Amino acid sequence: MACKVEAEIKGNILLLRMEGELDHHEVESIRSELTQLMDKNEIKHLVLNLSNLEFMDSSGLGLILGRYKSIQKAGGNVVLCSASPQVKRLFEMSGMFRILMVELSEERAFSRLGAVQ
Amino acid sequence: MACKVEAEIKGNILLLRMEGELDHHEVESIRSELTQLMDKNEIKHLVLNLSNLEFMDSSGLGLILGRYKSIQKAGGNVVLCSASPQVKRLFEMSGMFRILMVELSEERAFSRLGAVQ
Amino acid sequence: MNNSLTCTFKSISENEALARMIAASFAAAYDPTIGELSDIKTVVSEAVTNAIIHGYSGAENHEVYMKMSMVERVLTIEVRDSGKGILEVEKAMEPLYTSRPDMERSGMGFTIMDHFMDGVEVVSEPGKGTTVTMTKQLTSVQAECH
Amino acid sequence: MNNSLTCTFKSISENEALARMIAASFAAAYDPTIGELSDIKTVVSEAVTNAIIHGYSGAENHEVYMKMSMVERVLTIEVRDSGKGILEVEKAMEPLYTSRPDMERSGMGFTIMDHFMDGVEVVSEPGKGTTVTMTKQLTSVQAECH
Ligand SMILES: Nc1ncnc2c1ncn2[C@@H]1O[C@H](COP(=O)(O)OP(=O)(O)O)[C@@H](O)[C@H]1O
Ligand SMILES: Nc1ncnc2c1ncn2[C@@H]1O[C@H](COP(=O)(O)OP(=O)(O)O)[C@@H](O)[C@H]1O
Repeated sequence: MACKVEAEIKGNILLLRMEGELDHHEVESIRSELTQLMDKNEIKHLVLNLSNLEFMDSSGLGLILGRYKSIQKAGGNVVLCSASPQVKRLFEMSGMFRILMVELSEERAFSRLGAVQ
Repeated sequence: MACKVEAEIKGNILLLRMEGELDHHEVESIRSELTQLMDKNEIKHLVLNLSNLEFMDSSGLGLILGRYKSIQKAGGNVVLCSASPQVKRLFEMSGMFRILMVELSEERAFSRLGAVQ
Repeated sequence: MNNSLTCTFKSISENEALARMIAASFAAAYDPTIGELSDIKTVVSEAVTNAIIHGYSGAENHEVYMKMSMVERVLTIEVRDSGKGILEVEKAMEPLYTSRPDMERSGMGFTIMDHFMDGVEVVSEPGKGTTVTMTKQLTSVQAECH
Repeated sequence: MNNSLTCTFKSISENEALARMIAASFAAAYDPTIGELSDIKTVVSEAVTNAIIHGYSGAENHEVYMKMSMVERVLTIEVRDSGKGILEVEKAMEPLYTSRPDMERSGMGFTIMDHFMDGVEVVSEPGKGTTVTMTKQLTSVQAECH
């Protein structure tokens, strides 16, 4: 099953809603589009809504870690606002929760970023 | 996926609602239970509701044909009241529609059998 | 994208469903129609069931081999057993013919394969085994927009 | 019921999803928990991805071999490539180690396999290929009533 990515830009914040299965095959095609989008729109912060992501493996971790690094360089933050238990376990295992902000909804993610902007 | 069979007896009529996938593996276990049930309860007519049968192959045809033959001996009828396009195609291909009665609902199947009883 | 997959599994009836699922998973990447997917599952079920019950007469310690390939949206499915083989292939392929009426077989397996696929070829040698090779051209899909 | 399945497929990234689906289909007959099924899909995805991108460096004309077996609810999954192999297996298995930071690999593949499975064994020979063998005891299920 493919991975569908819905992107929404609000100011310098990029919201990504991901759906389906995020593996190496999908990551390959998503990565270049994503970096382009972030560069062109001078994105500073990233909000991830992964509630409909049914599967993710370490390739997905690599994709998110890669975006985190560039966001970090720009002094921004990555906020995770929803994910399945399976995806959360991978984040835990890899120590991602130490670098990601976590909020319970897209709204709260946005208002948190508004505060730190 | 397994095949679930729900059986309901009304007088000498046996109503079967089948769900899931009916293949050779499933047929093997269903057949003996079914013949026993029909013998014990002196079943004369059979009503098949296959609306929730997601898959069937020629092993399923064999099961139904086998029951048809014993019903026929008892002077009874087999009435099909619902099936998916996939299942209907198999019935067509094998000429089953020439020997089965077809009605649009369980109710109509029962009233038709009431008439011929 | 072209692809190919071979698998080998035990001759137990539980694997009829497994083979169907594998075939459906293989084909799913090519956006088949619901009807095509259902046809593919059905013919795989027929051929694998035949290998198990006719080829190996239900003995569970044997192996069934399945190969799928997709080239330019032409799907080829090969199902092979090393079982008892078929003496008269032509007769075996006739509608309603079955050598196992005792098992309440309908004799419709090969007929269904013929109807649902574009081509069916059966190569069999008594005592050696049977290979059924089926092909189907999938309908073309519109180019996807990304 | 014990079972076994071997498959061979092309080293294209589309087959990462196919391998996951095959593994899930194989395991599904044993009533695994949702967590177990998800673990199995994840580790197969990791091992097959590694075979494709590390073993074969992304070249698509090679083959990946996968073998699954279930014996007394112990699942064994073997994923094998005939690719370039691993020089230092121990180092490769360290969390966060990756030889391909340029590909934004996370270096978490082996760590995930270790966490999700009861046992992971890697046998590799540079220039010959790599075999990853993983085992997992599925939780027992209550006897079904028919
Ligand atoms: N793999 C096989 N090995 C040996 N005999 C086979 C095999 N497949 C089919 N046959 C023979 O061909 C006959 C017709 O097969 P088929 O049309 O599928 O009907 P059915 O399975 O209901 O008998 C079988 O009854 C059997 O004698
Ligand atoms: N099948 C393989 N063939 C060759 N090298 C491999 C294989 N699998 C893993 N490796 C090596 O082990 C390293 C660590 O693998 P892994 O933990 O899965 O992380 P990642 O895939 O993110 O690099 C890889 O970077 C690679 O160098």
